[in-house]
Amino acid sequence: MACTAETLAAALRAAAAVIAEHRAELVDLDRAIGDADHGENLDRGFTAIVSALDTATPGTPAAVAKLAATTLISKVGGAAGPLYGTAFLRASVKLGDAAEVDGALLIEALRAALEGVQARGKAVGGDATMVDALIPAVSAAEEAAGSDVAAILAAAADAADKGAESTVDLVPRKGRASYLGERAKGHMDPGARSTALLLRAFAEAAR
Amino acid sequence: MACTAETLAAALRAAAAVIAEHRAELVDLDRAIGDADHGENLDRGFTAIVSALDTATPGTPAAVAKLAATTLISKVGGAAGPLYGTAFLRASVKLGDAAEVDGALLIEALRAALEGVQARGKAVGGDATMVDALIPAVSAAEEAAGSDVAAILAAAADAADKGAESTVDLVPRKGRASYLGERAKGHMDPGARSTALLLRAFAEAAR
Amino acid sequence: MKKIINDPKTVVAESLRGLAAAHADVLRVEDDPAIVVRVDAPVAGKVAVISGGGSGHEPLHGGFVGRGMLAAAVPGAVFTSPTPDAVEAAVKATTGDAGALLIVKNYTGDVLNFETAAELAAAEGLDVRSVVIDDDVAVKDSTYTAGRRGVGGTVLLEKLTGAAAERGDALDAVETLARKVIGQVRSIGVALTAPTVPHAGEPSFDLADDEIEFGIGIHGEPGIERTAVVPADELVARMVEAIVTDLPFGEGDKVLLFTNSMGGTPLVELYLAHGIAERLLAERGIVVERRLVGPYITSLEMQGMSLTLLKLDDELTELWDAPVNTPALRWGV
Amino acid sequence: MKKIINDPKTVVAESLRGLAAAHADVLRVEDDPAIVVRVDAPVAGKVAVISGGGSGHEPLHGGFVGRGMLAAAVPGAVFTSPTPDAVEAAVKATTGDAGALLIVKNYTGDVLNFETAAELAAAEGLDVRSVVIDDDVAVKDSTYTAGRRGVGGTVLLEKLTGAAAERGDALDAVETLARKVIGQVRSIGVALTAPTVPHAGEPSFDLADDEIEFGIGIHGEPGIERTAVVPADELVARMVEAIVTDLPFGEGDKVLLFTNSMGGTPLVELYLAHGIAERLLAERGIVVERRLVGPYITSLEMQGMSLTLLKLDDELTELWDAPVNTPALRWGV
Ligand SMILES: Nc1ncnc2c1ncn2[C@@H]1O[C@H](COP(=O)(O)OP(=O)(O)O)[C@@H](O)[C@H]1O
Ligand SMILES: Nc1ncnc2c1ncn2[C@@H]1O[C@H](COP(=O)(O)OP(=O)(O)O)[C@@H](O)[C@H]1O
Ligand SMILES: [Mg+2]
Ligand SMILES: [Mg+2]
Ligand SMILES: [Mg+2]
Ligand SMILES: [Mg+2]
Repeated sequence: MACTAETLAAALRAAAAVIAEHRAELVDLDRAIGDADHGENLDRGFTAIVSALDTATPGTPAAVAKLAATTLISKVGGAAGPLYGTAFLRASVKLGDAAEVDGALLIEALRAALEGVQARGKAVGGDATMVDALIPAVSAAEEAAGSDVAAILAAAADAADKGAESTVDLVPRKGRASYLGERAKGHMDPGARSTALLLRAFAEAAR
Repeated sequence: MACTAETLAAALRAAAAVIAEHRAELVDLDRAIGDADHGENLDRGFTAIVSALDTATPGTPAAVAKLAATTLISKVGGAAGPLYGTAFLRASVKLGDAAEVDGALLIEALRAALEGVQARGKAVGGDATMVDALIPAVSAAEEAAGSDVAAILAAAADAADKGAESTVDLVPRKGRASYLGERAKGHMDPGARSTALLLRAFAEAAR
Repeated sequence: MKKIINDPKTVVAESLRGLAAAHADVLRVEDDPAIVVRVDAPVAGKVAVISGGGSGHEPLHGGFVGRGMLAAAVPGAVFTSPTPDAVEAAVKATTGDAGALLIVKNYTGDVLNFETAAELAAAEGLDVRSVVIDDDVAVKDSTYTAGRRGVGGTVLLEKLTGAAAERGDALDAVETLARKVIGQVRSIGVALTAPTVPHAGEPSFDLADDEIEFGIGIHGEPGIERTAVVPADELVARMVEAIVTDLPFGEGDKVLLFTNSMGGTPLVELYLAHGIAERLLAERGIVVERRLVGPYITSLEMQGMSLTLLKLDDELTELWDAPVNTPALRWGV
Repeated sequence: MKKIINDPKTVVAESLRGLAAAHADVLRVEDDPAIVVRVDAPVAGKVAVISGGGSGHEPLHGGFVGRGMLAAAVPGAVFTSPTPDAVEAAVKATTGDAGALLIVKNYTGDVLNFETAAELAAAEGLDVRSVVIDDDVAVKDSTYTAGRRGVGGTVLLEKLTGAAAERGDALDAVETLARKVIGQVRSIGVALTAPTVPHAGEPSFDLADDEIEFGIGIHGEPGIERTAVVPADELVARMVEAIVTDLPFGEGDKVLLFTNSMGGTPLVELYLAHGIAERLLAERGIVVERRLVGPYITSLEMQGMSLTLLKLDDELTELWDAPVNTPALRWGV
């Protein structure tokens, strides 16, 4: 199975539901080491994506991703808005005018998303950010090259879960959690957690 | 035994110790239905009386009472400062230039103190104020006429205790507690309690 | 109890030291008894408007000392009326031939202590008048109580009489103005949390997380009614209703709306409440011509707010707009 | 959680409505995206100084919009940087040929969103510069962190650059001034309690009744160190030490001392702390020439305070004294 504009839109709706469901959890993670808004921010953004998809029907996967990108950029704010917005924007560029996204193109798009986040946020692996979920996710996707979209996303989601878990023991060096230094240890990074949630939602939608 | 300038000064010192000891209790009573300062106010005032007595040695009971009055007026503030100040002032006037206060004069002085408080504060019995301790105290003192100073004060203190107790069931109509109306029921008036404490301290000192 | 203090007994004196250091261009603080005095006092030929009361309501009153408002403020201990000799000292430091007006908030302690002070000052040949402000509609009339409390209206009264004194009005006129203002200003307050008096060390009352006190004063006394937390729309509607029906204020009335924080309520909430009050008054045809929004008469760190409405006419509006230069209110200079 | 609100989702919009109603003579609020704009914007021939950030820090930034300070403020959701299109809307509403200066507090979100906005505005042919303020000495340098946070110094920076823009300085000069100010302003904050973000509903951190957070920011993040409650003398001494040794500030330096309440700390405590800071600086031979005391950059209802020191010279002093007419800072008009 490959991914079309319609299936990507459906995946985004599914992701919005997951974010809404985990809103309080993400707020709580951010409350511990940040400013208690990550869940609220993403919920606002993905709710807006759903609204946007209700009124527009972009014709290509790239156009859907771009709609998500611009909506996130204009509705989320904070650090997560520009970062996730850039991720979707770079992915959209990579998707070009393909009508269907196959496994190979998906992997390229994921890699582009990661590079976009790193270009904007300057975080590297180990800084305890969403990048710590994205890096292993992209690697796992690349290792699953040749599989179908669903399998690639499942591999990425599994790796993202572990990556998010790994932030618990890290001393953050980027974003708001970095102010806490050693005191942030023992807490999962909210952005890494939301990245894992999003990839899991996409993987489930692709099954 | 009659009361001299010296014994009155000693009684005031004893009263100061009692007020200090009950500072928190009086604050708590006032916290419930007022503004949580009665104990602090009286403690400040009686501490100042002790300081004043350390530097001055008034020659007559009236002069001692007047020193207490002016100190309370200039150090206490709030409602209790002017009211207790007036009580001591009127008592002092009544004591005249007597070198010793006997039972009869004491009763007159107590009556004058009560009248002073009522003239200033316009409270009548049943308004749930210090007047509800003073009225029965003065009546009891008058009933004990013919007894010595110690016995008169003991009778007054006993009656004041009961009077203070009676304020628990009243709806206050004067002072800060009156704002609460029915909600003030179930609480003892802090000024009635302090009046009872002071009379008890004087009675003990006179034994 | 957590506070930025050294010792409950020295809070007021130390705080006044900071006030003096911060605003030496406008006021000075004299010690023993502690009073806050306009830096250029006494001002020849002008009535001295003086107020005071327990501390813990800052910026009231010390923050309103300066040109166009108070000549002096007399701070008592926290929530405790100052003593007569302190009031008298303030009168002496600021009052000349033009005389002085004492603004007394209606609390037994304040009334008694200021009364004595006025007598003392009169005995020295000074022309001193007193007015008692009692604008709190939460309190039943004085058959059952010590009478209505002086709350938010005090801030407006101090500004308006201060402006009248500054433009040179005689004492009779300033006193008449004060009585007029008192006659047409009304307030109501609510609390979400209790203040903690420093020497008491514990909150003045206990409120559950879903309760508020309606009709509170500014001294940590509980309100007239404990109710459930309600949305801001409903809360402000109740407050507006209580005030508007009291005077009453009616269609076409021009008013000053004063939305006041009790200390701990932040501006984001206060402006939200203010916006609701503006809307509700507009719905009733009451015309808000001037407004004041902020923490101006507080109760330590208590969360809550009060609303005050003053009926305006051209004279009051002009006096409100007149220049004022104090730590807490400043415009036109 | 107890707040005077209707719904966490509408807090900011409703609060802005109240701000607009209260200060219609000075500013207006535009919706969707929400921005606060000087009532007379765009002002021909003058640089537009614009700032913004998450809400919950009131009066920052909306309360500083007006003549002599900000041309516009861009309020995000509570504690959330506004989006680029909101910033762009503010630029478009206020910026003419003289260009605009964006004042960005150093937080990842603010930097990223304002960066994008500046690019968007530049693409439309507008001359827009950005400066990033990072005055919080509590944060270690950016090898280990997102860099020092922008805190109290922001208020001073907005006033000074706003005054420069008002007197007609060109964009180059206003930008140079901004960088100079950022180079010589330092701050530190402490918290006694945590704020509660409306949509979170619970305090951002838990503090025991005998604990304080030293080195906090303004978003409810815990501080760099949790310590026991200490007397104000000791607390302020630690704060002064942290600031003074950082720049460093030394004997003979002329400074502006800004003693700021985090929202829930009342003035009586704030002035007390201010007085201590004045004394400690005097002991070090540092000359306090100007001061600002009050809640100007807050963190919702959080109890706590911050100290900010700015090294002054004649130019900065003149700009500080220049007239300003905003809801929260007003003098000379
Ligand atoms: N420089 C960065 N690079 C990558 N991710 C970052 C960076 N800074 C922050 N993040 C991510 O953003 C998340 C916080 O997002 P959010 O709470 O919405 O924004 P804010 O920190 O502005 O409140 C963090 O948990 C982290 O994963
Ligand atoms: N009008 C009055 N007449 C007599 N006693 C009064 C009156 N008003 C108040 N009191 C007494 O004063 C007490 C309160 O004193 P205090 O707490 O020191 O003053 P404040 O009420 O000003 O804080 C009350 O408990 C009551 O006994
Ligand atoms: Mg966050
Ligand atoms: Mg009391
Ligand atoms: Mg009192
Ligand atoms: Mg945020």
